[in-house]
Amino acid sequence: MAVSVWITAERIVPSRVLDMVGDEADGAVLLFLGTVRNRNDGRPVDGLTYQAYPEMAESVLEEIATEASTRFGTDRLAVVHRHGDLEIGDVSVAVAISTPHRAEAFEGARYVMEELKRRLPVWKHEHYTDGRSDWVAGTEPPGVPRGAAR
Amino acid sequence: MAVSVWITAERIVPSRVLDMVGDEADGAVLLFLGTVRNRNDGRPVDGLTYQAYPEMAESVLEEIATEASTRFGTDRLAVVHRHGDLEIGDVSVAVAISTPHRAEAFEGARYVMEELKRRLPVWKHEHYTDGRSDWVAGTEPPGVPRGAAR
Amino acid sequence: MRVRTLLFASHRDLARADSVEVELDRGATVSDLVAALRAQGGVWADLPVTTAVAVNHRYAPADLPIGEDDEVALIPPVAGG
Amino acid sequence: MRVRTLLFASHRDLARADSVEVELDRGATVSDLVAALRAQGGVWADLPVTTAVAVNHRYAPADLPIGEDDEVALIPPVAGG
Repeated sequence: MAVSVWITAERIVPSRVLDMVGDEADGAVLLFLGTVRNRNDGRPVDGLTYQAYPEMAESVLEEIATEASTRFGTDRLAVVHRHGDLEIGDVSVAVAISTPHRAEAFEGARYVMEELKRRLPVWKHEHYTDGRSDWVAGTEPPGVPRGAAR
Repeated sequence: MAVSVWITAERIVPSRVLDMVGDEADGAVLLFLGTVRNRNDGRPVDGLTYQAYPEMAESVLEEIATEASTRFGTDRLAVVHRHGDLEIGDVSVAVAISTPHRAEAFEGARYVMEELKRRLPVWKHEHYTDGRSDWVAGTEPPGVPRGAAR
Repeated sequence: MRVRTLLFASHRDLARADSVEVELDRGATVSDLVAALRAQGGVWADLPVTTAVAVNHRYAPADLPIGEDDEVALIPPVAGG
Repeated sequence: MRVRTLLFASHRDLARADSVEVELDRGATVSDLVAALRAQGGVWADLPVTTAVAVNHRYAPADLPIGEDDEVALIPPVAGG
């Protein structure tokens, strides 16, 4: 088996992501889903658009998944992130992992989610019920602080 | 919605447990599965039997789920534990939870698993490939240390 | 009073039965139950005094009095999950 | 050399375009790219000097030299998950 990652404009089907992991040596399987909430920071939301830099996003996902694979000792790991227009309740990200023992499944999935929030070149445009929309304030990606520009 | 817990002799279907949680206000959904491994402590295993004290197990599961619900602020929580004869790869336990933010989903599912390992009146009889079988050494359940018996 | 005590897992194997009858004085506690079982000797002689006991589907403190209509069970170390 | 720099999210809205051309000296680095964009003024005058830049799909250190065939992109604060 090998780590699988992808970026997609199609609806994510949780059971298909779950089916990508699991092994006879694994006693723990974990599926995490990020879903679109009907409000954010107190503002009612009726949908959102994820813009992605798909080629880089796949390469960053691959990097994160490889790190998690090494760190938590499993190659049964699948990660997918959606882009395009999403409705309330739609799955924006799915992480599936299986490991011999439960600690690594919890920590591995959590690691993938935290790193993806920090590094994945994807941007969220929220549509509010009052007709407005806005880019969600994001996280400064890792990089070398550049000091004053020359 | 309300917390759902049950003990069953039937095969656990992960997607059905997953479908019991989720809400428009929730941005995080987590499904954890415990599965039967083909070895334990270095011994090859070809199946196992869970014996349960079903009435007490349901009451303990209910107690654990209620604690998790209060502590992590969600009533979107489902927990099921299997008993009877299980094959390699079968799901022995499933926990599904959904919460507004991801930290509570991870911590809530983890809490349920840790407490269930400590308190659930269920016992595991492993069948080894050499034809032997044995009760798996368990965890002393919580209780008041009794000192010398009178 | 006679208290029927449910048995599970290794206890059930030891006793070759899924319950055991224990004779207790009225007002006896969980501690007294374990002591009485140990006093029966045989397979119960080595029962740890700290063995967990459930009364009416809850882990019971040592000093909980047992009533005639209570459902009592001996709980060996658990292994769910 | 002229470096086509891909834009996303708020940067794309600012520029009303999905890329911007930046004139750089041969051997120029990621830092030089950000400085050159700021020097263009207009919507770019306030571009933070710490803005992340990706070169060939990886976050690039400030001192990485940019080649003519590299795929360069400006990465505003990310919001995946």
